[in-house]
Formats: sequence, C-alpha cells, structure tokens
Amino acid sequence: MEKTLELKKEVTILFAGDSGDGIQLTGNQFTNTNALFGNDVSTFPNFPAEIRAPQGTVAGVSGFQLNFGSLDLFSPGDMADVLVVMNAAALKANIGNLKTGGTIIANSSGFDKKNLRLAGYGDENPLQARSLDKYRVHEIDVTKLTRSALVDSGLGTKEIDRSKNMFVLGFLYWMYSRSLETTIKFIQNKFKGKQHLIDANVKVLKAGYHYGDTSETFTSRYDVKPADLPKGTYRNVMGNQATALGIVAAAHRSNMQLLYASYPITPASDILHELARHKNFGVKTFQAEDEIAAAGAAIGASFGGALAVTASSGPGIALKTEAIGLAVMLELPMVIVNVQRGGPSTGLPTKTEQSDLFQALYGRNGEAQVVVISAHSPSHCFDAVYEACRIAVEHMTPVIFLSDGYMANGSEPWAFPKSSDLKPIKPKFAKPLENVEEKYLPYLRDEKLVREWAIPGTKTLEHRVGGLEKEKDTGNVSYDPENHEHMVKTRAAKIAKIADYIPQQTLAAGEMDGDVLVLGWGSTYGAIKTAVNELIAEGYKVAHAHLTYINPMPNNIEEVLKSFKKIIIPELNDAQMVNIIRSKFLLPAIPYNKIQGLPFTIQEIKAKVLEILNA
Amino acid sequence: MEKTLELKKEVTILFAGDSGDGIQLTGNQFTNTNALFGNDVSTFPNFPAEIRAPQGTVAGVSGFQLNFGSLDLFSPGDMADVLVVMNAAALKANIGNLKTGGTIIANSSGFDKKNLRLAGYGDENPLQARSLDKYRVHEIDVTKLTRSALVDSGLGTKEIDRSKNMFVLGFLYWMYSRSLETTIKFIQNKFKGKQHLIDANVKVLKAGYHYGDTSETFTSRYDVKPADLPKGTYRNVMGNQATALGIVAAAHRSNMQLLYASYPITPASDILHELARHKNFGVKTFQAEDEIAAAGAAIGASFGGALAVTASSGPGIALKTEAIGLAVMLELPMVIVNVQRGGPSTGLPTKTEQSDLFQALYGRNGEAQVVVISAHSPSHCFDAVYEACRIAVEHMTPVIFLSDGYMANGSEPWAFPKSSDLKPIKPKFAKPLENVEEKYLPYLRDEKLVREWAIPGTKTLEHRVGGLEKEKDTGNVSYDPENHEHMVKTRAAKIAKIADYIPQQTLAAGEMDGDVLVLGWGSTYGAIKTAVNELIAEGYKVAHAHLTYINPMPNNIEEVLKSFKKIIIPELNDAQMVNIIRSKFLLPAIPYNKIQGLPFTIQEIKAKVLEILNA
Amino acid sequence: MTTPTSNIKTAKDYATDQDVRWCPGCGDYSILKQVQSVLADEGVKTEDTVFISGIGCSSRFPYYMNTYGIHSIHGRAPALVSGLRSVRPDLSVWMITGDGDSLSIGGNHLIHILRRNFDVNILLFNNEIYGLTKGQYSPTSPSGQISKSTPMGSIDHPFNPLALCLGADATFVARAMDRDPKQLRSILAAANNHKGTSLVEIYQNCNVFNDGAFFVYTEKQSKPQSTLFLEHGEPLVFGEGNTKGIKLDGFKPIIVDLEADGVLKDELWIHDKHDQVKALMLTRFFDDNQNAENALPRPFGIFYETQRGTYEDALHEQLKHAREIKGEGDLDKLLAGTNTWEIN
Amino acid sequence: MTTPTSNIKTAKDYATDQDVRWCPGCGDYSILKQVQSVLADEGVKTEDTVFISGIGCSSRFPYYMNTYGIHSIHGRAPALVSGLRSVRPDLSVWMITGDGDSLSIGGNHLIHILRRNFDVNILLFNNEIYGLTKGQYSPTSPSGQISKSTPMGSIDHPFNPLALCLGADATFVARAMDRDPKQLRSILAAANNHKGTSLVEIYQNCNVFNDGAFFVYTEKQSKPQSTLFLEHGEPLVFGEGNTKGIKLDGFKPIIVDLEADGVLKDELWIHDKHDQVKALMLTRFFDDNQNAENALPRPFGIFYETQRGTYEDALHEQLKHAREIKGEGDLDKLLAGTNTWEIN
Ligand SMILES: Cc1ncc(C[n+]2csc(CCOP(=O)(O)OP(=O)(O)O)c2C)c(N)n1
Ligand SMILES: Cc1ncc(C[n+]2csc(CCOP(=O)(O)OP(=O)(O)O)c2C)c(N)n1
Ligand code: SF4
Ligand code: SF4
Ligand SMILES: [Mg+2]
Ligand SMILES: [Mg+2]
Repeated sequence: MEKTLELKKEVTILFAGDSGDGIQLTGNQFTNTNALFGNDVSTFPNFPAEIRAPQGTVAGVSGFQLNFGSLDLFSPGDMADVLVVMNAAALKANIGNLKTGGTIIANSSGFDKKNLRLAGYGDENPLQARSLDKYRVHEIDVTKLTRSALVDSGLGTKEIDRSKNMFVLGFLYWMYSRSLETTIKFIQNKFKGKQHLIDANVKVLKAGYHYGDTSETFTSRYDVKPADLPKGTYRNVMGNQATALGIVAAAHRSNMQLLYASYPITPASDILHELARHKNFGVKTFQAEDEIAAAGAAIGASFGGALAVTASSGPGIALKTEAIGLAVMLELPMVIVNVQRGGPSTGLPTKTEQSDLFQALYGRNGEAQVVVISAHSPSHCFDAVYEACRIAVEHMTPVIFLSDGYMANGSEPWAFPKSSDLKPIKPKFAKPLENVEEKYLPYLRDEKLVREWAIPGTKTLEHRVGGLEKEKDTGNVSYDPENHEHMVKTRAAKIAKIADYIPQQTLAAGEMDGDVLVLGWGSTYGAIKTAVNELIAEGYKVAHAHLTYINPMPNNIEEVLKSFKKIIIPELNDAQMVNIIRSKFLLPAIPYNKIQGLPFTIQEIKAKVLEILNA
Repeated sequence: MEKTLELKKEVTILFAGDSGDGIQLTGNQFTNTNALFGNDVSTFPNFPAEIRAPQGTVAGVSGFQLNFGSLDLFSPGDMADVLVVMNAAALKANIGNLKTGGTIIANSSGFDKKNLRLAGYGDENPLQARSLDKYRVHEIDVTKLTRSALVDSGLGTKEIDRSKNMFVLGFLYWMYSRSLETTIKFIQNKFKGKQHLIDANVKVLKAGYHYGDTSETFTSRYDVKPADLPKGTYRNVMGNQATALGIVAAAHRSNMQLLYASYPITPASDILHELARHKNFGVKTFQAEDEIAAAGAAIGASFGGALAVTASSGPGIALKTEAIGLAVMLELPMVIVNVQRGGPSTGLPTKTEQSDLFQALYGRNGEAQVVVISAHSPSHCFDAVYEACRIAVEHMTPVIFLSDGYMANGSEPWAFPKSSDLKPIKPKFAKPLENVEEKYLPYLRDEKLVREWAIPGTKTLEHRVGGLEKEKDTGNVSYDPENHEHMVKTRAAKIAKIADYIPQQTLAAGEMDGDVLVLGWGSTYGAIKTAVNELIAEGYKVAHAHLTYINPMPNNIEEVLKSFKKIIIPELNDAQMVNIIRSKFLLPAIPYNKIQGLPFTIQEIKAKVLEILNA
Repeated sequence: MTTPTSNIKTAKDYATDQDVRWCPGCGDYSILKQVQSVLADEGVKTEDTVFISGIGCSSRFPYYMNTYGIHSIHGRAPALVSGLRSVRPDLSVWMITGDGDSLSIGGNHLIHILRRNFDVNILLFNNEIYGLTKGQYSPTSPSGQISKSTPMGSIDHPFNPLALCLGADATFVARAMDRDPKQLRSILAAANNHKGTSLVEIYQNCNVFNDGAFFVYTEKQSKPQSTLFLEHGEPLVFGEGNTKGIKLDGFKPIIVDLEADGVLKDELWIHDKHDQVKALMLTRFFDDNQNAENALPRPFGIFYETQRGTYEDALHEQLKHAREIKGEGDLDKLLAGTNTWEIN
Repeated sequence: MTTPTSNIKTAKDYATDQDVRWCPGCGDYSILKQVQSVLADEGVKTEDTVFISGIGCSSRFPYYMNTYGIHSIHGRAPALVSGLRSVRPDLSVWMITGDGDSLSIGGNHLIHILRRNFDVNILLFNNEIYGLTKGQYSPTSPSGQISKSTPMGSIDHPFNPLALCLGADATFVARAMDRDPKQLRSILAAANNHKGTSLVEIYQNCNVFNDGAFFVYTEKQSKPQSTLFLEHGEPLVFGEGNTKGIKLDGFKPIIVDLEADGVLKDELWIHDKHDQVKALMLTRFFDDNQNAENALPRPFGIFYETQRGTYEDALHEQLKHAREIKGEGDLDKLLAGTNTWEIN
C-alpha cells in the first residue's frame, strides 16, 4: 500500500502507561533517536508518586512528554499532537492534554474489562465512545502482536510482555521516518551477554516498524527535519545529569578533590547516582545518615580544602539550614543543591514547584546571606552549577543552587563545552607565613572582601574557626558590639560585591523599553521564551528576562526592570520572586502563579501577558 | 551628720561586677524593692557568654541596668545616672554608659594591682585618674567592710566575700530611702534552715545601710516617689516568666493538657525551668533529645488533643522548620516560641537581636504560611503568647511567637490579670458521628476555613493525616494538580482570614496623619515609645505604631501606614520588617538598623527620627 | 503494650478504603495482614489506637489501618509517639518504620525512645534498602551491596539493629520475618502485651530493589539450617528436623549435631529471654555470610524482655505527687506571684 | 589513630594565646593539659592536626589548641569529621564532645561514625549535665537528678554510653577520668595509636552545676573500692591494696576477697580487651548506686579494641580500583557522553 509522507515543523508526543510499562525508557529512546537525527528536543517525564502503584489505576500512570522539531524548542510542548496510551488509565489521566484533532494510539488489550474498571471507566470502552470523536483513534493490540512476534523465542509470557514498549517504539520510528539504529545499539548494550533478550527485543522493535509499513489503517507517515540549531557537537542531557557533570567539571578545572555528601531524596537522588559512577575522576560520594550530617560533612571537607557539595530537596534543605548558617560564619565555600519539588512538608515529592526560593534566601536564623543561583533548563544546569562552584570557591561562601523536578528529569540537546573552554576556577589557598613570628590572620580580606582558604597541613597557619561571632581579621571569638555590626555588614557586603564578578542581565527575548517585561527564573524559561517570541512575532512590544543570579542580582537589573512599563513575574509558587522585586525596587511587579506541580504551558503565559497588555 | 534628701523623677542604675559577684541578684532585689514601693521599673540584664569567665577580666563582667521612676517607663534607660562597679573590669566595660556628671560607686578592693592588670588598665588606678573627673567617684572598700562586719560570724573568707553584694544593696537602699524589708524576707526564704547564713547576710545588708548613714563622704540621699501607674495590683515580671505564665494560663482557660517540649538553649531555657516548677497545674514538660524531637513531640501531643508548645532560639528553630511544615500540612495547633538572640549560626548567644523574622515568615520549604506574633516587653509576653495559643487552637495552625533576649531577661511591673478576665479559648473538638454509615471528613472547614480537631479516643472519627498533599475535605492523599493549588491557596487563606479575628492596629503614641510614623515590632517598643513621646512633647507630628500581629497583619494596617508622610522602621537586624512592608504596600519605608547585640537607646531613635523629619 | 479491648472484630474491620499502593509482591502486604489480624485477636479498639510512621514505603502503613494515624516526616515518628503518649497514656500506640527511617535519619530518636521506654510497639520493616527513593543502600545493607548510590558496592559497615537497641537499653527486642506469618503474629501479640517500648525487627522482602535479601532465611531449602527460632525456656535447636543445637563452650557458642555428636537437649543453651548478656550474645549471631561452613543460624523470636517503668507512668506519678504536696494549681495565685503591690 | 611525628615539642607548644574560659576548678582544665602533653609525647605536628568539636563548655576545647580547629554546631562534630577525613586521611583528627553534644542531640552521628569507623579520636567529656546552658540534666544524668529542668528529679532512664557505643560496633572503647591524669594520658596515647574510631569517655567534674558527680570514683576515700582499673591480660582486681577481685560464676561476675576467700589471681576474670562479649559485660558494671553493699566497681581503662578497616581507607581503595579498571577520568569524554551528533 502506498503511504504519504507529511512534513512537520514540530511534534509533541505524550507516552503514557503503567509504571511497569517502560514508558520512561520508550520516551528516552525516542528522544535520543530524534536528537541524534538533529531535531531540537525537549522532554518532560511525569512519574507517579508510588514506586509501583497498583497496575491499571490512574495513580499508577507514568508519562513522558516529548517535543521535537526543526525549530529551536524551549519547552516540551503544551498539548500533545499524539497520545500513546498503553491502557485505559493512561488515557483517562492524559486525554485532557491532547490537542483537538490529535491522534490517539492505544494498546487495545489495555482496554479490557479489568482495565476499564480499574481506570474507573465503568463498562463502556472509551475508545468506542462518542466522546473521542474529535480525535483520530488508532487501536493496536500491542500485547497480542508482541506475543505473536515472540512465540518461538522460548521466553515466558511475563518476559515477553515486558518488551511491548519496543513494539510501540518501532511503530513510532516508522511513523516518523526514523532509523532503528540507536535503539538497537542501546538494546545490545543493555542486555550484553544475554543474546536471547537482545534478539527478542530487536525482533519486537522491528515487528512494530513493519506493522506500520503493512497495516492498512495507517496511511500517513511524517517527517520532522533537523533543527537549525547553532553549529556544534551535541548530546542529549537531563538536568540532574548536567548538574552532576557540572560539579565534576568544576572540581576538575579547579584541581580540587570533590566531596559530594548527600542523603537520598526525590528528585535529587539521581545526582548522587550519577556522581557515584565517576570514581575514576576522583569523585568521592558520601551517603550520610541524614541531611544534617551531609551538610556537616561538606563543611568538614571544605575546611580540608576540597570542593564540597551537598544536595537535597525542600524538606532536606530545611534540615541543613543550621549548618548552612555555620558555613556563613566560617566563610568556607560550599554548594547546596536544592532540586525543588511540590511542598509544603512532604507535599508532592515527584512533582515540580518553585516554592523554595524564600527558604533559599531567608531560611536561616540571624543575618546569614548566601549566594543563590538558579538554572533554567536541563542543559543550563551544567553552566549554572559550575558557576555556583566557581563563586563558592572564589568568594569563600556557601552558594545555594536551585534546580527543580521539571528540569532535573527533563532533557534537551546540549552543545557541551570542551573542558579547556571552561572558565578557570581559582581557589585562594593561603601560603605559609614567611616570618614565623607573625600571627596568622584568618579573617583578613582582599579587595573582594574575601578571606583566604588556609587548609590543615600548611605550616604556620594553624587557626581555629567556629560559629560564634568572630573578631575582624583575627577570627577570635568576639562579643564586642561594634565588631558584630561590622562583621554582619561585611559578610553581607562580601555577597553584594559578587555582583561585580558576574555578567550583566541580558534579555532572553525582545528588546529594552517595551510595554511588558516577563521576568522569570528557573525552569519556566522555555515556556516564557516561546510565549514571548510568539507575541513578538505577533507584533507586541514584550520582552523576556530570566534571572540566573538571584542573590546578588546583576548590577544592571534595576535599569532593565525600569525600562518597561509593566513587569509580570510568572512563578510556580504562590508569589515569591515578585515579593523580592517589589521590596527591592518598589516596582508594582505583577505576580502570575500556578501551583499544580506542573510547568506552565506556553498558552498560559501568552494569555496572561495579553491580559496585561490589554489591561 | 545631717544629710539632705533630694527628689528624683527617674534614676538609672547600672550594677556591674564579676559574674561571681551576685550582680543579677543585687539588681533583681533592688528592682523588686522599688517596684513594691510603687515605682515603675524597667530592667536590662547583660550576661557574659561564659558560664564563669576568668575572674577580673572584661569578658567576665556581668551587668544589670535598672531604670526606676515616678513616671511611666518603657525602657531601662539609655545612660546610667549611677554606676556601681565591683572591680576594675566592670568599670572599663561600662564607663561608656554613664552620663556626664554621673556617680560612680566603686569597690576599692576590686582595683588592686591584679584587678587593674586583668582589666587591662596598666598600673594607673583609673579611680584616681583625671579621666574620671567628669564623674562623681565614691570609693568604698566593700570587701574590707563586709569582712569586718562578719568577723565573728564563724564563716570562712570565701563565704564571707560572697555576701559583698548585700553590703552594696544595703548602701543603695539607704541612698534611695528604701526599706530593707523585701530583701530581708528574700534572704530568710533563700537560706531557709541555715540560720547562720541568714544572720550573716542580714547583718551585711544592714552594715551597708548604716555605712551610708554614718559615712562622711555621702551627704545626699534621694527619693523617687511612686509612679502614677494605672490603678491595679502589680507584680514584677521577667519576659520568660511571663511567657511561661501565659502558656499555663492558656492551657487552663482552654481546659486542655499542656505539653511543653523543648531542648535547652540560651536564652529560651528559663521558660522550661519555670514551667517545670508548675507540675501541680498539670503542666507536662518534656526535655527532648534535640529540637527536632521537641517539635515532633509537640505535634504528637497536639494530635492527641493537648495544647502543644515548643521553644528554642534561632539555631534550634532552624532544626524545627521541617516539623513546622508538617504541622502546616496537618493543620494542627502548635505554638513555637523563638527567644531570639544574636546570629547568624551560634552568633552571640547571650545578646539580643531581631534577626529571625525572615526565618519565622519564610524559613520553610514550600508554601507554608504560619501565624507570627511578637511580644514587645517583658509583661507583654504574657498577653502575646496567650494570643498565640488562642489563635493556634481556634484556627488550627502553628503559630510562631517571637520574643528576644532583651525582653526575656528584662523585667517590669505588671498589672497581672485575673484568670476570669482572660479571653476564653475554645478548641473545636469534633464530636462522634451520629450516623455510623457516614464517612468522617477531617478536612471539612467552617467559615473561618478551619477544620475540626478530631482526637483519638473518639468513636467514628478514625482518620489518617500526613505530610503528603491531601484531598480537599477527605484528607486522603492526592496528587491532583487542581486540588494542590486549591489546598495551597486555602491554607494561605485560612491564615489571612485570621485578620478578621484580631484587633485593629492602634497607635502606641501620637495621632494619625502625621509627618513620620515610627513602625516597630518586638522589644524596641520602650525605646521607640519614649522617643516618640518626647518628640511629640517637643511639638513634632510623629507617631508610633507597634506590630504584635505580624502575619497576618491587622486589616487596617495599610490605612495606618498611608496616613503618614514618612515611615521609619527601626530594627535590631539588617532590615527585615522594612522589606515586608515595602513589598506588601510598595511604600518607601526607611530602615534604621542596629546590629550590636544591644537594644536601641531612646536617643538613637530620637536622633534618627529628627534626621528624617529634617531631611 | 496492653490495650483496651472491644467487641469482636475481624482483621477486615481494621482495613481502610484506601488502595494499598505497595508494589505487587512486596513483603509489606503480609505484615499488614498479620497486624490486622493480631489487632482483631487482641480485640484492640480502632478508636483508641494510633499508628504513627515516618517516611518510606513501609511508612505508608497507617493509611491502610482503620484507626487514627499519622504519616509523619522522615525519621521522626518516635518523637511524635513520645509527645502523644506523654499526654494520652490511654491509647494503644504503634509505630511503623523502615531501616532507613529508624536507623539512618531517625537513629537518635530510636535510641532515645528505647531508653525512655515509652509504651509503644515499634515495627521496624528492615528490607536492607531504601525502597521509596528507589534503591539506595541503607544502614543495614551488607558491605559490598551494589545499589543506585553504590555502583561499586557499599563500603559502610552495617548496623546490627538488635545489638544497637540492646545497647540503648531496650526492654523488649525481637526479630521476625514477613514470610513466617505465624511467628510474626505471636511476636506482635507479645509486643502488644509488653508494657514499655517493644521493638520488633521484621525482615521484609523488597522484591523490586532488593529481592531475595532474606531468602536464605525464608525459603524452604535454606531456612532450616540458617534460622534459629527462639522459645523462652527451650534449648537452641535448628536444622532440618531440629537435629542441630547450640551449646556454649565458655562464652563461645558452638554448633553441635544432636544425632551425630550425641549431645542431649538439656546440655544445650537454654533460651532465657530475661538474660541480657545472653541476649547480647544472640544478637551477635550475625555473620554476614550465611553460606559459610558452620555459620551460626540467624535467631528469630523474642531475644530479650524485661520490666522497667515507662516514661509516661513516671511523668504522671510526678504530676500526681506535685499535686499532693502543692495542691491543685491556682492560676490566680500563680499570676500574682509572691510579691504584689497596689496602686490606687 | 596513628599520626605524623615532628621535632620534639612540649605541652606548651600546643597551647594558644587565648584565655581559657572555663570556670575555675572545672575538670576540663586537667583534660586539656593531658591532651597537650600526650600530643607532645607522641610528637604530633600541630599543622597536621585538627580538633573538631560541637557546642558545650567542653566544645570550647579547640580554641585552646594550637592546631587547626573547628568549634562547630551542637551535636554535629562527627559529621564534620567524616567529611574532613574522607578528603584528608593524612591528618590527625580529634573530636571533642560533651554528654549532651554527643548523646543527646548528636546521638545519631555518634553511632554512625562508630559503625563507619573513620580514623578519629573522640573524647567524650561526660559531666552528666549540660554545663554551657547552665545546668539542665543530660542523657547520662542518673534518674532522679535534680536540675534546672527537673526540679522534682529526672524521670529518664540514662544511657550507658559505652554499652551504646559497643552496640554501634565501635572498634575502640575506653573510660577515663579528669582526676587520674596518668591513666588518662595512657588511654589517650592508646586511642591515638588505634586505627579507626577511638571513643574515650572521660568523667569530668562540673564543679558549678554538678559538683561531685564522680567523687566516689575520684576521691581517695572511696576510689579504691569503687573503681576497677582494666589492664589487658591482667586479672580484675581492686580495693585498697588490690585485695579484691572479680570472678565469673558462669555469666555472673562476683566479687571475691583475695585474702579472706583465698582466691588466686589466676582464677579471676582476666581482662581481654579483644573479647567483645566480655567488654559488653564490663560496660554493664554500671550500678547506679555505688554505695550499695557489693556494688560492682566502675571499670576504667580500655574495655575493647579491635581492628576493622576504616571508611576512608575503603573509600580510597575504591577510587584506586575505579581508576585501575576505567583509567583516569577524561573530562571531555565524560561531557560528550555516549551519543553525540554534529550540527554544521
Ligand atoms: C527529610 C527527608 N529526607 C529524605 C527523604 C527521602 N526519603 C523518603 S523515604 C527514604 C528512605 C526509605 O527507606 P526506608 O526507611 O528503609 O523505607 P522503605 O521505603 O525501604 O520501606 C528517604 C531517604 C525524605 N522524605 N525526607
Ligand atoms: C541547635 C542547638 N541547640 C541547643 C543549643 C544549646 N546548647 C549549647 S551546649 C548545650 C548542651 C551542653 O551540654 P554538654 O554537651 O554536656 O556539654 P558541657 O557544657 O556539659 O560540656 C546546649 C543544649 C545550641 N547551641 N544549639
Ligand atoms: S519498592 Fe520495595 S519496599 Fe517499596 S513497595 Fe516496592 S517492593 Fe515494597
Ligand atoms: S559550667 Fe561546669 S563544665 Fe562548664 S566550665 Fe563551668 S565547671 Fe566546667
Ligand atoms: Mg528500607
Ligand atoms: Mg555535659
């Protein structure tokens, strides 16, 4: 049968199924293949909170959204063009995210009586219901087709069923005119030494591909040409992975040992997992007994002259705040990574949110400023955490690095740097005194107000530090009133001065002196940038600025803000950054908030900006 | 010899000596006697950080400042009229706080060679130096006189020397025409059963009194008439004591058990000590293994239907933040007392500061608003903590109660209430369901948005709560996006609604529509009120408003603020409240900050307000 | 702990309407079932019972119990229990925790509740892994354990949980397993009847991240020679048909073959759950390599039980005593203090 | 732990110019002096030594040592030590802590550092009180202790610190006292030479808030009959002129009078510091009432010592191994990952 080939600029596919259905793997494979092909890609995995919730229920649905295209993409797409569902629950959970006119590809054996009941559909199969009329529905009995493909494989049914996802993947490769090569390589690697599993999976993958070719129901294939990305060598990268790589790179470029001390917590644990695999880089990971111990270990390592990083998510960061205060007093470098999740308390552990900004800025006793830096996309995690390490080390201060569940688990193509292109990081280790009669002054400061890093093992620099207020220069304990005020102000001034050592604020989209500035921070970057670009294309005078440096902010930030008539600040929280901007600059910045554990859609941002423009 | 009697309106005496010299006791006795006499009094003890620092050094000096008068007093006085010093170090540490022309009463045996050297005075005795010409210096050899008074007592020298302070006290009673009665009673009580010690101390006390009468060098006596305080029955009270009493009173008035769970920390421990003495009120105190456990125990007790209070200071509060987040989610009542001290980190443990305001408001992960209430003076601790308990219980929410080292250890006369005059506190305990088929809905809310308190032991109300986001009404775990937004907003709205159940903001001094409003919170009350009253007397259009309710603020706060041309916010931190006001109301409030571990003086506030008035 | 009793109930009456969300095959299911049936057997009233947990797969437990319950924060359940029991000694309180929850982040609260001896039944679900966070090693994972956070094997020396608990002066210490429901039920009942903190370590299979960690103790083939069931007053015997026994050679436990060596049962070590030193020795039957020749079997049952006053009883006694000597507190007197004056 | 040595130094070389700020008469002074002289004797280099403490009177210690030092936060010193030793196994690390610091708020970190066996010397200053916060009872205060927070007496059952440490699989456990400088020095030297975590509990008199808590062990009159000095390989003897001894009756220690009962020294319990069970039994010589007839004396000395690999050694081994099998990490390869593509 003749099939037509249609060209698409951009496609959003949403894979959904039981957490046991291999949805994340399918999504990642499809992403890698498209990325390698040259598309720009952006992904958004959405896990259930349960490890493995009861099969077939809505609570157990795992999702993976992928946007790929021949354009520059900054977000995984708002609504899906294609929804792939492995069972009824997956349909129920995700149908709201499918564009009108979109395509549903459904595994029909996932719509049997039991599945319908578990999904809460009652008796009627929705695939046959009128309500789906506005979509194109394709049913494929994936289970049956997979089983018949492997009837002679000698594998048990349970094992056979586990490769269903390969059938779907093969089918989609056919549909989007992609080669099977990357995935075949992946299978060979994954099942190395187990030839029968390699054969089975490849067979099912091909069966899916051929099904597309031969089945009568599918008449259209699509192609999405490579994107016009800047020249360079690319790879695909997830946010937590990029964070781990940025930390390794910082240790490498500064010639320091790395101690990564952490206690597992969703969604930060994957950084630990990734780092633990790189021991041959001299990476030391320490899984501490709790978050307090992890922060304490980082301080100990930092005192010893190592690059010290600790990571957690909100509830764990809460536990670290006392130790962070100590690091402020000791003026030792340390990076604290917070991969934010839905709060408060245990909240929504697998969902994304930006509600720990206040905690990062203000969540300590006493006047205890730290540097706060935020990444804005999966690959930007690399640059931002590298910068966090640089500032910590060169300015002798704790730095909080903010990521979130959305960028941590999302992925995108990354024109990764050469190691030699990375900005050098220069720890200011103190040298032994020449005159042994001299007394070492551990709290003497340079023009940046930064003290030296005098590490044990260095002769003549023996000194003691601690959490009590310290005397200027000597670092001895001091209860003197003026000295205290001096030290509080000096510690704050040291942080403020960092503004002289970071880049000026630029616009991510649009031009200065416009009607509306959309000011963002964190993982809202993609949605805002796309929305603003679309509005500009529609003729509006809007712009987008995105903050990487939150404390201190770039020196020109006030100037940027004041050049716009209105400022709107979209955040995945109940209005935090907006409060800081209002208080700092007395500007009537407008909050726009979403607190649903989900990222903004481009449409949401556009609509809000239009509302403001028309107000 | 004839002595003259001079009438004074107000006197500030500063007692200073080694921490072993009994300075705090002397100060407290003198305070009590004056208070009982009818003066208004206000005190400020100032401890060294060491338990008992090396004798004779400046680090070991303990101070106690007392302002007493026939006027209404709101602060312990800026500069002292009289400085009593037991040794050279005490002089050195405190001479800067004596008014020009003031009186120094010095124990001359505290100025021997050793003491001079330890105080860092070199060889010259400052009492004989020209630099003290601007003061009236009286030397008394207290040690020698005490020893001769007790030469026949049979006590050892060490024991004898321990009663030196009684000599000083006796002498001051003579000087200010006060009776010895209160202190004699105190001595009898303190040394009950040890008649020889009672006799010795009383003897020395009287010796001091008679010394004034007979010594040739003292020709003037003073009198300070009773103050014109509002009618009523008064007692003297310290802030931590008033806090403890307020908590007992709240438990009593609400007919609830009290669990006070705490881990010792300066300057909060005295609340624990006070409460532990009142077991016959059904008060249960639990000294937990750490602050986290204390907060956890409070939550457990609250779930069980008790009034649950936990207390600490900054570093310990840092540790409680995760648990406070849980209480936010569970919507259970709980009061968290923070007796603030100098930060960051261990900081200045025995000094006062107001730098944990940000921590109280923002120091948690996720959107986790709690109520924040602050006391403003020692006796006000009673009212404010009682209010904290009332709001916690009636609005089912954690409440942070802010005190600080200054008011915690300071004291003042208190027209204590009758128990029957206390506002009733009504816990909303849920009743068993009548229809057993019905399902209990633990998160159903009333018009205040408050849920019921369904305590174990009640039939038909079995239910489970937890830190994961909960479904509206049912309280079941829910990962639903809209439900999450609804719940975050509802929890915030519940807190905001409390504004309808608290008094409107009033002015502590001055009238609306003036030139400058001095907005304060916490223990700066006395200094601000006195300064503003003086400025008003001088004809300026200034006023003073003091916030007790920090979150939520009273409904009319914006109106109050906006009726002034300028707002100035003095704080013992690096500008916190001022940021909140600026962000909330976009008003260019002016910060005025002192970060020295010490309270503001009246003069400092006056000077600053004048500067703003003249700007 | 002892608990109030009520009309006859069945295990089902203790279940809630919430879907149980553990992975299919998880050992937690069996434990849930045994707890529900023990509560039924013991006639514990649902309205007088509180389950408090921390965070972890196991800590979801309270959601499935039709009693009062709190799913609290990671590691802190003992703190909540202490507060609750201080004010409500009338309730039956159960604490559910995992090896990470109670021995990693919560280790301090655990040892403190044991020394204070609050009356609570602690069920420690030990699966030697962090389940909820998807497979990092825990403080009970054996050294060398490959896990997400230890791809080259863990280098930590693991805790011996029961040795630690005895070191903290626990008054009731037992070990059970998910796959021996009968013994589990009998231990749970005994724990429930102990006044003071009862700690029951339950070996629980996490079939997703640490499948088979305890198979050597739970599976037919290896169970007889690797497990030792402790019965108070009975000799230590094990092996297929109980043909092996344990004898003490001075302080050294040695395995004897009852048939081949002709040793009589009464020459064997007789289990005495009130003997602390022997209990300590039993906790040291903890050879990591259960496949080694002559490895001591792993004991299951009640290692140690003793009577010591509970914290809450002492607390209530003290309040009573205070009232006896000072009289019931009079708030007006308290507010007035000892020195007052009038201003007219 | 073993430490680098240097040119001869005297105790004075280890002192700083800071005024020592403990109360006059505090037991901490003696301990400071002994530590300084042991460091001198052992020839420890000041620049290669780090003292890390928590918060408490005792935790001021680092300020008085002319080495590197951190006065950290309450209870967390073991965490800082773990991080420091993970990256700097070349240093000599000492940890100073109090009974509140290490057994109340810091209990969890203490048991975890013991099981991990980082190479550090921990000196636990036990004064059975919170000194710095002015006299609340601590987890080692005996029940009934009257203190600021327990005016009617504490109702907590106190920890037996050494039993707890052995329960956490400590590899070196000893007890000393401030008022026996000679034994203290010899124990400190042994601790310094132990590779792994050495825990030394030191009874320290807080003469301001808990004066005399240990006088029964330290004062001439009562010391002989209430203390037992442990020497490896020697029989347990005590009493005036060492005329009493301890014998084992099965598992029960009994006191014998060497003269009156005519017991020979080699019938006595011979101290073997490598025997864990016996060490456990010695930690149970912990009768609270030392004045009781026939109370067992309190042991001082090294209870237990064993060799077990340290955490930092295993960590370094693993890194070495990783480099052996994967080669030194190449950052450019790592950044590129396994799948790259070009856009031209
Ligand atoms: C403060 C904090 N830190 C970390 C976590 C993440 N976390 C949740 S459960 C868990 C460990 C689970 O292991 P375990 O206690 O053994 O329970 P299991 O899941 O195996 O039953 C961790 C690290 C958290 N929720 N809170
Ligand atoms: C987080 C925190 N909680 C509480 C305190 C207050 N605090 C300081 S030291 C201490 C206990 C001191 O007792 P101990 O450890 O026995 O030391 P000692 O003073 O007796 O030597 C306490 C409760 C603190 N500094 N930090
Ligand atoms: S992850 Fe393991 S412990 Fe958790 S529910 Fe699944 S099988 Fe059970
Ligand atoms: S309070 Fe006690 S422990 Fe602290 S310095 Fe004084 S005597 Fe020593
Ligand atoms: Mg586990
Ligand atoms: Mg102590």
